[in-house]
Amino acid sequence: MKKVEAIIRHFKLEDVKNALAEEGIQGMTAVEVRGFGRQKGHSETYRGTEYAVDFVPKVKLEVVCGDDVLQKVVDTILHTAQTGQIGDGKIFVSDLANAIRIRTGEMGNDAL
Amino acid sequence: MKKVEAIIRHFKLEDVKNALAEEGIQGMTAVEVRGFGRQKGHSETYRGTEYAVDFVPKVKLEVVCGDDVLQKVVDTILHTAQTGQIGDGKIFVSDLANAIRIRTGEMGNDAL
Amino acid sequence: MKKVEAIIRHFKLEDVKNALAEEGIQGMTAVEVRGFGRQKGHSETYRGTEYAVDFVPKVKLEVVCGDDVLQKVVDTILHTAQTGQIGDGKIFVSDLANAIRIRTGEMGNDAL
Amino acid sequence: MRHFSLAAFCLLLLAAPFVNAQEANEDARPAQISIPVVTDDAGQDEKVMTDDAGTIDTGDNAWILVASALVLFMTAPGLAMFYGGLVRRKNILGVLMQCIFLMGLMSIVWCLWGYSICFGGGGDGSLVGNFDFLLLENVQLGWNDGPNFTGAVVPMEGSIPRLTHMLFQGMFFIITPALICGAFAERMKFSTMAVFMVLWGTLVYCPLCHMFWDGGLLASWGAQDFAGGAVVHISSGCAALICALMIGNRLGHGSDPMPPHNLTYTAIGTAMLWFGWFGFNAGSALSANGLAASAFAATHLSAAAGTLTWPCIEWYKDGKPTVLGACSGAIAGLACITPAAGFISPMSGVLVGILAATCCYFACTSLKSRLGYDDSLDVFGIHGIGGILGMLLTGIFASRAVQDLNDGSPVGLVEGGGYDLLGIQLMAVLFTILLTVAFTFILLWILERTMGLRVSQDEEMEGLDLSLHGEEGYINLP
Amino acid sequence: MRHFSLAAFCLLLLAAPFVNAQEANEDARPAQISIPVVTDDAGQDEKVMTDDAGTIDTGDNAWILVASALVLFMTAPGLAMFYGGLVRRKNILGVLMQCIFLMGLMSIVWCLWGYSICFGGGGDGSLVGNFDFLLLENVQLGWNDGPNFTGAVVPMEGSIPRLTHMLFQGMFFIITPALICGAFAERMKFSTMAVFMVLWGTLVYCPLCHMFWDGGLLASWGAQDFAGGAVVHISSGCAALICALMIGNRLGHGSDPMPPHNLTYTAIGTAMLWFGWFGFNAGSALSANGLAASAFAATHLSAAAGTLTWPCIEWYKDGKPTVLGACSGAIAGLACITPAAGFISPMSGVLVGILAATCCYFACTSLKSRLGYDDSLDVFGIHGIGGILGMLLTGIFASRAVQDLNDGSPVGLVEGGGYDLLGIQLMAVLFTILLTVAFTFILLWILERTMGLRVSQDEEMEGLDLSLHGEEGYINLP
Amino acid sequence: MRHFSLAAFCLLLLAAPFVNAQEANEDARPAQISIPVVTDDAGQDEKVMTDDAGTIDTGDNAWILVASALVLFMTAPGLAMFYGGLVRRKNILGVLMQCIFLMGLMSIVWCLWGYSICFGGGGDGSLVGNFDFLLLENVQLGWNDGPNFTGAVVPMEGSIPRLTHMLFQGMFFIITPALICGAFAERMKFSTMAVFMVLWGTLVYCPLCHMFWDGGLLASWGAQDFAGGAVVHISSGCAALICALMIGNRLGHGSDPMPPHNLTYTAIGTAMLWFGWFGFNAGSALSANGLAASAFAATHLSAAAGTLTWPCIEWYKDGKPTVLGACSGAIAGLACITPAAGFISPMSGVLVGILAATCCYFACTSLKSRLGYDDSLDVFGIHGIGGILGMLLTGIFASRAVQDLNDGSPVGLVEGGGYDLLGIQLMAVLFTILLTVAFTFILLWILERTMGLRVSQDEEMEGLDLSLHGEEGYINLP
Ligand SMILES: Nc1ncnc2c1ncn2[C@@H]1O[C@H](COP(=O)(O)OP(=O)(O)O)[C@@H](O)[C@H]1O
Ligand SMILES: Nc1ncnc2c1ncn2[C@@H]1O[C@H](COP(=O)(O)OP(=O)(O)O)[C@@H](O)[C@H]1O
Ligand SMILES: Nc1ncnc2c1ncn2[C@@H]1O[C@H](COP(=O)(O)OP(=O)(O)O)[C@@H](O)[C@H]1O
Repeated sequence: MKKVEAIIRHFKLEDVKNALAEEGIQGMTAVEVRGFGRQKGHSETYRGTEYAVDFVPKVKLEVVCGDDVLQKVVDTILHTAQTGQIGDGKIFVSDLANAIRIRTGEMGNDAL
Repeated sequence: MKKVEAIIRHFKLEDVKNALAEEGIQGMTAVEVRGFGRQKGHSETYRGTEYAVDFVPKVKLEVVCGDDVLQKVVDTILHTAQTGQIGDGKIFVSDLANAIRIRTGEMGNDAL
Repeated sequence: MKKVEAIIRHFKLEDVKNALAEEGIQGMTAVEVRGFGRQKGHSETYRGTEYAVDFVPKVKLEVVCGDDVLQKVVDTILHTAQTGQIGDGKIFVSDLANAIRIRTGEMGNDAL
Repeated sequence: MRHFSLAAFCLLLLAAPFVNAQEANEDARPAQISIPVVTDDAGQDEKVMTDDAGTIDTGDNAWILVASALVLFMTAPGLAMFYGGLVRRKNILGVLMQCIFLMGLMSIVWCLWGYSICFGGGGDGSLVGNFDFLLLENVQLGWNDGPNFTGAVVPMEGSIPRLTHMLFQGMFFIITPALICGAFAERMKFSTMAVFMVLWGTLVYCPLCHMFWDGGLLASWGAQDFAGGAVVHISSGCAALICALMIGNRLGHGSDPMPPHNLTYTAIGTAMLWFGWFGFNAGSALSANGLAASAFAATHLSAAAGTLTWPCIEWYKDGKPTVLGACSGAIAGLACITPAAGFISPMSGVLVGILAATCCYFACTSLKSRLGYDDSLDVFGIHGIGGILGMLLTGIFASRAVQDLNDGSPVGLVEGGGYDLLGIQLMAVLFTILLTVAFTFILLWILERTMGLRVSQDEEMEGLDLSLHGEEGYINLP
Repeated sequence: MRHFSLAAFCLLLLAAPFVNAQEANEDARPAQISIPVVTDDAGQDEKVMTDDAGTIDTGDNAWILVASALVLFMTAPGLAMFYGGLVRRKNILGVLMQCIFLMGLMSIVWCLWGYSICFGGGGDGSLVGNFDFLLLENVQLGWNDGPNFTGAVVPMEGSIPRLTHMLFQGMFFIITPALICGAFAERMKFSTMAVFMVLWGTLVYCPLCHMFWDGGLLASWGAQDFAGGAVVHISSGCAALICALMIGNRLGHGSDPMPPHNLTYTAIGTAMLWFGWFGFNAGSALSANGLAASAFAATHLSAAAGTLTWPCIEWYKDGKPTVLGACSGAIAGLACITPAAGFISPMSGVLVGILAATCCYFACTSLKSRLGYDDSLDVFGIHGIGGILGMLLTGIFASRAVQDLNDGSPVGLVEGGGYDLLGIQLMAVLFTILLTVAFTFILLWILERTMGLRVSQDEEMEGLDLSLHGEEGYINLP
Repeated sequence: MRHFSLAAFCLLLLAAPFVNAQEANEDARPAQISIPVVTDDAGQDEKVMTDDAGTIDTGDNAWILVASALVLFMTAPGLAMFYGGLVRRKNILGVLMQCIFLMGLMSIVWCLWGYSICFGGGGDGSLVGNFDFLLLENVQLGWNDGPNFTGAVVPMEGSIPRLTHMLFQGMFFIITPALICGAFAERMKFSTMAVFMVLWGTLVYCPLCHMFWDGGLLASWGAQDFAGGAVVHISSGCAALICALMIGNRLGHGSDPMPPHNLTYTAIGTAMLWFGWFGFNAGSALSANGLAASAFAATHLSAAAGTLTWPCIEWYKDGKPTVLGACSGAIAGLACITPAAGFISPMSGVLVGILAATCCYFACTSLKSRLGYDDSLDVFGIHGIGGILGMLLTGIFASRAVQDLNDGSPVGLVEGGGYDLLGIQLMAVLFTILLTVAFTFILLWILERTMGLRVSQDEEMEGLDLSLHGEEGYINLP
């Protein structure tokens, strides 16, 4: 099993979610994050004091999936979340030892 | 060492935390997340425009623990967070290479 | 590739970010979290009803980096985020299978 | 489907004037003549346009109109923010909806029959008013086609149009039920709440209001309630207690933490209530005279003293003065001075505020936790206790300098007027409590068995915002 | 650089009085003598200090000053919170900025030329006022060095100083443009918005205001608009519709969810609007008389009825009454009663509120979604429709008891006055719509080709807060 | 334990009237007779009830009561939201608490001794008032048992009860200290703040107030301060500067970002301040006359001009007009017009607003960053500079048409009155600055050595909400 963590632009969340759902992904979890990267933040000025906001708001989408669908998931995110502009975000993939559905206690792929 | 990530219902957080603490777990980290899954969201209507909220608020609890107590941690969460209704959430377990306590620089299990 | 997750104090975020940036780290992601640990929370009293807040606000900083710079990243965080008081937080290191830059599709270390 | 009972009820309610309003207009003409205080209904040529300049004191009218607006301002945004900040985030809209919906509902009830039952007159010692003012008949401007005078007539109440009086009093009819909402916050069924408030307003508020303020029973005893210590605060506070007891505690009460989700709202709401309360209390002079100024000052000083006292007690006992303490103290001081504002001197208001904050502090902390009921936002602890205390302190501090109730003899206990007034006030308090408790209990008992008082467990868990109203308070999506 | 056009324009605007103000002061002296209503300009010794106690009715003046403050309160915080809560978080400051900046901008326009074009007089049937009041000449207090009288003179408007009248009416000149902002929320260029509003205010608002309220064309037809059903609500509502059509839908409209980011603000804003509306409508009596009380009551009851009706329709249709529904109903009721408040009796206000909420409900839900335009915050659906309905209902419910428009004969359709008034009202409505639509279209057409109406896609996506103002609304860093 | 000093102090303060209030009531009787303006104290039969209708102008009284409420509204919610939005989230309750607690504390000080020291009279050129009004003696309604008249007497101040005057002025006594809180936001010890404010109010505010407004020293020079440019704004602004310098910068000032945590609050607060400022300035006419209207208009136009100017400067310099800029400009315009409102014509108010926003802009940006002090919320930059500028502009723009200060001769520089007034104003400004700086410095010097000014580093880091008050502003748990 794999955990895919995709840091994407806010306004892409709905699109990505829908695309993944269409691909048969039944669950995912989103978190509000702030990202620092090549995409520069902005600077705000409050009564003359400039304040550089290096972190820009992003969403991190976590999808746990079987190894078989990993490629599909990554491709789907890649396509849907891309705008081609700096700041589109990253996809991080890592191994997962186990997944359990709390409701039923099911384990592994069944839990997803 | 293992990292246990449990996506649970909001109102279960206190219970789970207390149960884990009773089991001797001394630290954990909670994040507000929004989950998409079998548990359907709801639809809100604002002046006739319906707006489907597919993401439901959840809490993700992250507990890093030694391999020895993993089972206990998982079981505790499983029992305490369960309501038997769709949407109880998931537990994801993954390997952790290392843990360091910033205050002291201690590593591994000592850091927890 | 490694994923470094550092749970640190809020007011250390800017320092840590700057220190990491100086070390050549080009990206990172921050999340607001609430931590439970040795550092006790506080209790608030609302009209006589005491309410123990066991979770204290923290920031989780996620940095994905190549294996070569891991040590540098960990050390930097360790030094910058340390105050020596209980509650400085933890650094968790785990393996990452892959990283992809959404904008370009680049993989692995190139994606960072 | 299952809320249909109320939906139907509401529509019915709304439809009523559709049928009657024109009748009212028709009927109004002959009836108007019998109004004792019409403006210039003699000594004028026929076909004169409304000219009320002679009798309306524009200063008084301006003041009471403003005061009416201020009292409405108390319910929302004032109380709405005050209460809204105290609940959990998932129930914030539930609270706001109760306040705003009640602003609509109670106003309609008021113009249909409420004002008449309260202020219709009825003679010395009567229990309710008569029906002279149903549908605002004899209240709204009328047209007179009589032999002596043809033209518009403005029914008067003292130096202000009766319409102004109706408006001002109508705002009290909104905030009193809204106050009760604090007791069953986060768990009450919305439909039942609406029906309960219509009935409670009619059966509890209106009689009390009449008995105190329209020459009814309690007035004939000599009981004094300047701006609603009994009519508004004791009644809502006691009703709240009964509500809390009958609807039961919130799920997780006592075990789960339920801290206020937004104390900034509570603090802002407090300031707005304080601001609006000037209309409430000083407006109750029904004139922009010296009495209004005195009531205004007493109100302000009592609030100020309360604001200091509560957090100082906390400071002494727990080591930290809290914002919620300061806010609670202010409201306690304001509730407590309400019945007294126009009878006692401003400096006595300082004492009232200190006593109010002290008593309410202990009611909200020791008493409540000992008894274990879940009066969620402390309506009883603050308004009930504050109102009772204020009614009694009126008997103690009342001064003939402010209102000469005794033909020049001393009035309150302190200035040497003896225990008379205090005794009457005590009786009036007991009467108010009894009446309120009895009717509230009966109403809730019936409603529990018919509509049900409480939302389902799932709905309560999900929060009223989503389960009852299908909306969220804060949506931080981009 | 590309905003320079407006920057320059604004600075110019601001510089104008610098040049002219002193002239005005100079010129004012001789001109002042010709003002018909100066205070005590005869029968006094020379060198008398301003003594206006004889003519100013302090009660009226107090009331209208308060009403002016209340109407300003409607724009911000009222409307600012109401609208601000409805947009997405990234645009909240954009909304607040529009409201607050317009408070500045329109006030300056008003004192420079707006008031004069509106209320400068101009004779029966005129289209705009003349320039007697430019730069507040003959409005501000003046100094008279004439042969009969030396001293300060207070230009009067009835029983209040003309300054008070100018202030009160000036607040309407702020909120009307601010209302339009709801149509193009989340995507309008700020500089264009500012220029558009100055032009729109001058070319649409001022003539309409003059024609209805300063003895102009529509007044000479006999059209009645008590507090701005046409002047404020139809004009802003129709302008909003044209704006929404010409600027186009928001990116993602129809596909992306765009729920209100903070309904608590919307609810609080609604209550504040309700509160302020008392100044708006009851203040329009320009006196603290019985008419003011009647307008106040009609306003309150219409709002109340609207607050009940809209959520009850939702309840019946969708199963849940919503907070936004209650708020929308209140605003619909308030907008609709605006033209009628001082002509119909309060009980008729209940009916007006019910009809308003019903019609606006369908306009905002069925109609809008069918036609597909993105009037983002439903300015047309609520203010446009509400205003039109209210103007017509005035013809139906107007009662001689409230204002005796017909020398003692019945006025509105219901009390037997026939279709006359209704017909005139219909004509006036059509005239208002036509004029507004035409001018708004022309202005936007020109501005689109010169300054551009809309921010870039990137800016819209980033949100106006950051892209236009370089700030964020909520920063939750520690 | 370590806060015990204040706790004790506060309780003592609160206990004081307990002991004295009754005495006051007793003493009041004989003293009351000597009040020059008692109502109808002759020509009436014995045992007459309070009848003040003859002398109180209800319109004036209504207006000043409303104005009092408005000025309180300025402190909270107005200033509380304005300031609260500007701090970091962890200190929001600290700000709200200061405002609300001061509403309590200063009001009590005011009724005990403040009003007397300010307005007790004392003869031409006096520095403080005498003690005639201690504990509101001769201010509250009194009872007269004299030979000619038995009944209640209403001490008067012009056409309004002295109680109304006391209330109105008392609200200024609250907001002035509250303004200072912006300077030491996010780091001041709460107990020290409370003690400091009591002392500062007594030793700085009261004498200044007396010297300007109760025929004291500065009044005898001929210095003019209509509504508090010096008394309120220069005093608070300069005190703020000293506070900022003596308490030192916030931890991380200059290095860590400290953006406003909630600009929506700041914007809403601004609008509320604007609204309340009408009471502040126009209420200072102490009557609902033409002067009130003129002051109201000048206030509004100055605020409007400031609202435009500040963001336009930003637009020109930095490319983006900001919301905080518009808000700051509005407040600068309002602070600056305060001393001038009742002396200059409304059109001059436009110029005042432009100049105010321009000067304050540079004070808050260039000046402050160059000097490096941490006047956290720019109290000096806006209120100090604005107040000084306004006092001087009064000397320039004052017009006899508004207030005929010179028996019919021109007054201000512009209308040809020469440099006289300007010179006096300058002297008064210097005097105010000196007095304020000296006393503020001494007080803080002492308090630093006794109670300590600043919270500990840990407390500051944790935020005042938790460390001082044990509460959080926003709790978003379910
Ligand atoms: N090394 C990293 N570790 C964790 N998150 C990262 C890392 N690099 C980038 N990110 C996240 O990805 C986001 C986009 O990265 P950025 O460099 O701005 O653009 P791009 O991916 O298009 O080059 C950042 O805002 C940050 O949240
Ligand atoms: N594949 C997944 N990856 C990440 N998170 C998931 C995944 N599936 C479910 N979740 C999380 O678990 C929560 C509960 O899942 P859901 O399918 O609604 O109920 P259940 O676990 O009872 O079947 C979701 O809201 C989501 O946050
Ligand atoms: N086992 C754990 N798993 C996940 N997070 C943890 C764990 N232990 C501690 N943390 C996080 O680290 C933070 C600091 O830990 P704490 O025990 O308070 O201090 P210290 O690290 O100095 O001993 C906690 O608030 C929590 O967020």
